[in-house]
Amino acid sequence: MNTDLIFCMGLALLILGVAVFVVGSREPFPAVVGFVIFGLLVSIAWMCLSAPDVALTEAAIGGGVTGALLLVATARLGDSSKKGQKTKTPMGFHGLVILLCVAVSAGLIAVVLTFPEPAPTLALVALEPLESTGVKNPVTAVLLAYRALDTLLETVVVLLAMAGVWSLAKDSDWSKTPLFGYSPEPGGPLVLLAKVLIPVGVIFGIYMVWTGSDHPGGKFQGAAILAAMGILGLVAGVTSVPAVTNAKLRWLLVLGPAVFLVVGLMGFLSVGYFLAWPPGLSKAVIVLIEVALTPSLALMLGLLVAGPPRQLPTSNS
Amino acid sequence: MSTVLDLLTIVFVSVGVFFFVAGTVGLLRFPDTLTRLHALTKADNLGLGLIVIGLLPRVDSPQDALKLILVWALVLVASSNSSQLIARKVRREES
Amino acid sequence: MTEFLFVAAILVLITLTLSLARVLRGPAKVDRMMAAQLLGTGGIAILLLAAGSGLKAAADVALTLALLSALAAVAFVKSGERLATRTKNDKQP
Amino acid sequence: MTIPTIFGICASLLIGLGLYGIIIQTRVLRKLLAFNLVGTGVFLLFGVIGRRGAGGGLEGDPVVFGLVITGIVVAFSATALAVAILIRLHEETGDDSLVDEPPDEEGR
Repeated sequence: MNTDLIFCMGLALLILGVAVFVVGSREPFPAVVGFVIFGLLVSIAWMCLSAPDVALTEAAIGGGVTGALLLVATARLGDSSKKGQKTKTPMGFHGLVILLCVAVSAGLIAVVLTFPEPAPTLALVALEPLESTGVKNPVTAVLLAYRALDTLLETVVVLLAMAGVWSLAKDSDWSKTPLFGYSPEPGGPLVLLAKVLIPVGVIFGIYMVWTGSDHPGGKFQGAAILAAMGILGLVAGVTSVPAVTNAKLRWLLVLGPAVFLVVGLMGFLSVGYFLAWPPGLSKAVIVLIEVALTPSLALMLGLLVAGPPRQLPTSNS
Repeated sequence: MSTVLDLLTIVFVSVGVFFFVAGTVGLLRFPDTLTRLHALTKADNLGLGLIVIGLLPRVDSPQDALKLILVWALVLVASSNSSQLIARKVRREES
Repeated sequence: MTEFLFVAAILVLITLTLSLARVLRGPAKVDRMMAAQLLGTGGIAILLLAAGSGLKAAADVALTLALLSALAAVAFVKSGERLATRTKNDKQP
Repeated sequence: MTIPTIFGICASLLIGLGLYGIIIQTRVLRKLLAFNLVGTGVFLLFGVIGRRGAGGGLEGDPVVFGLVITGIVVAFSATALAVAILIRLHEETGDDSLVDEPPDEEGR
């Protein structure tokens, strides 16, 4: 048996083991730590499946940013719930649930084992017009050339989710800024960490966007890294977020989707379809959209983690 | 020449992996949190560093070599600082 | 040579499985978080080994993980502080 | 057994496991974690299909991988919104579970 096959089997078993722990652990905190590890392992699994673009997304969003979000959430929710601790699911119901889940898994495994040979694929169809776009990374080409509508709506979904988070603020806190949980504490290793990591992270995030049109990477991965650096700066107290009522912040948030939409509408004029790129200019248009989307997406993702605007918790009064 | 480089890779990567094993054993066997933290930082920094050195002869461009070294440097900064943060937290909780 | 790097990756994977025991057992939150840190570094090592065996993009994934590995630890350490100040406030009438 | 088959089985089991967590857990945060496990399982299953669709010199089907990237970002947004709602619920009611009957009067 090949070593890579053994490695993948071990990885798959480890992923399943961590997942059992995430579901089965008694306290919420260990479950969240398990979930962070789960994200890390899954991003390695994506590398095994030869999907580096997805692996980058999972590493940045699944492991890093989601981990920070959930760790802060568990701290705020506390360890034990007052209710629900003693409630027990009836045995019969429990058995039924297990039966259902086993049936779902078994059915899916049966599907996996009976996949058609040879596998159906859109790779050749997707490759065919790839040359005309001038973009060498096929995944980026799919996201912004053939499935641009998906990507446009996706950025709108992220924006709406962020607006939803903001709408949860108390009326009295509306003019405040989103905080990532607590008051920053100046000095110490945290500031050093922020000062070293943030510049490198920002450069790498921009590199990720820039390289994304020809190599694995892209705006989502880059924006997630930039967002993570923003959160790090927020926690260390070296960066701050303006109040949510700030006009500049709001303009920056809608800039990306707005540019995307306007460029998409221009397709009516040049080619005759919505989101159709003018021939010969495809790569320029795709790069323009990527560049315009990156700061907006980075802000949205970071603000999603930072939560609704809140009053600074007073620690000593 | 290439066999010498291959040997270099094998030696350094093996020692690096050994440090990971040692760090994990420390994490599992040491009696309290601070000594475990000690074991952990050794594994992080040395193990990864040796693996990076072992892989350097195998890269085919200076950029790739730089990337490997950058990864190590970032892990060094991140792990030493977060270890200190964690140690402070342990101290604060004990007092 | 690729075979050797895969064997090394398998060995690192085994150490990761072992350090998972610390995440399971705890006892303190700090212990679980530390074990998660070790798992993060191990994951980076595996990705670098993969990059060494020819999967070049793995180095970018490793770099991403290295940048973000500190974020979880920082969020953990700071969020505990936030909780402490809040419970202090809760006690006041 | 091939690499896609291994991860296909892994993904199938993740979906079942996550489903179990969604139904059995009483605390919302745990349900969210379980929901994300199901989501990851679905993405992995999709990725397996994409990997099998390798062709034309590509290592996988780029259409499928593109969809998965979109999915991961949207799943994160939904999770973040859910966490924000949950924290607000906890601030208002002091509770974060979906159990109806309070066993004591501590809640008010």
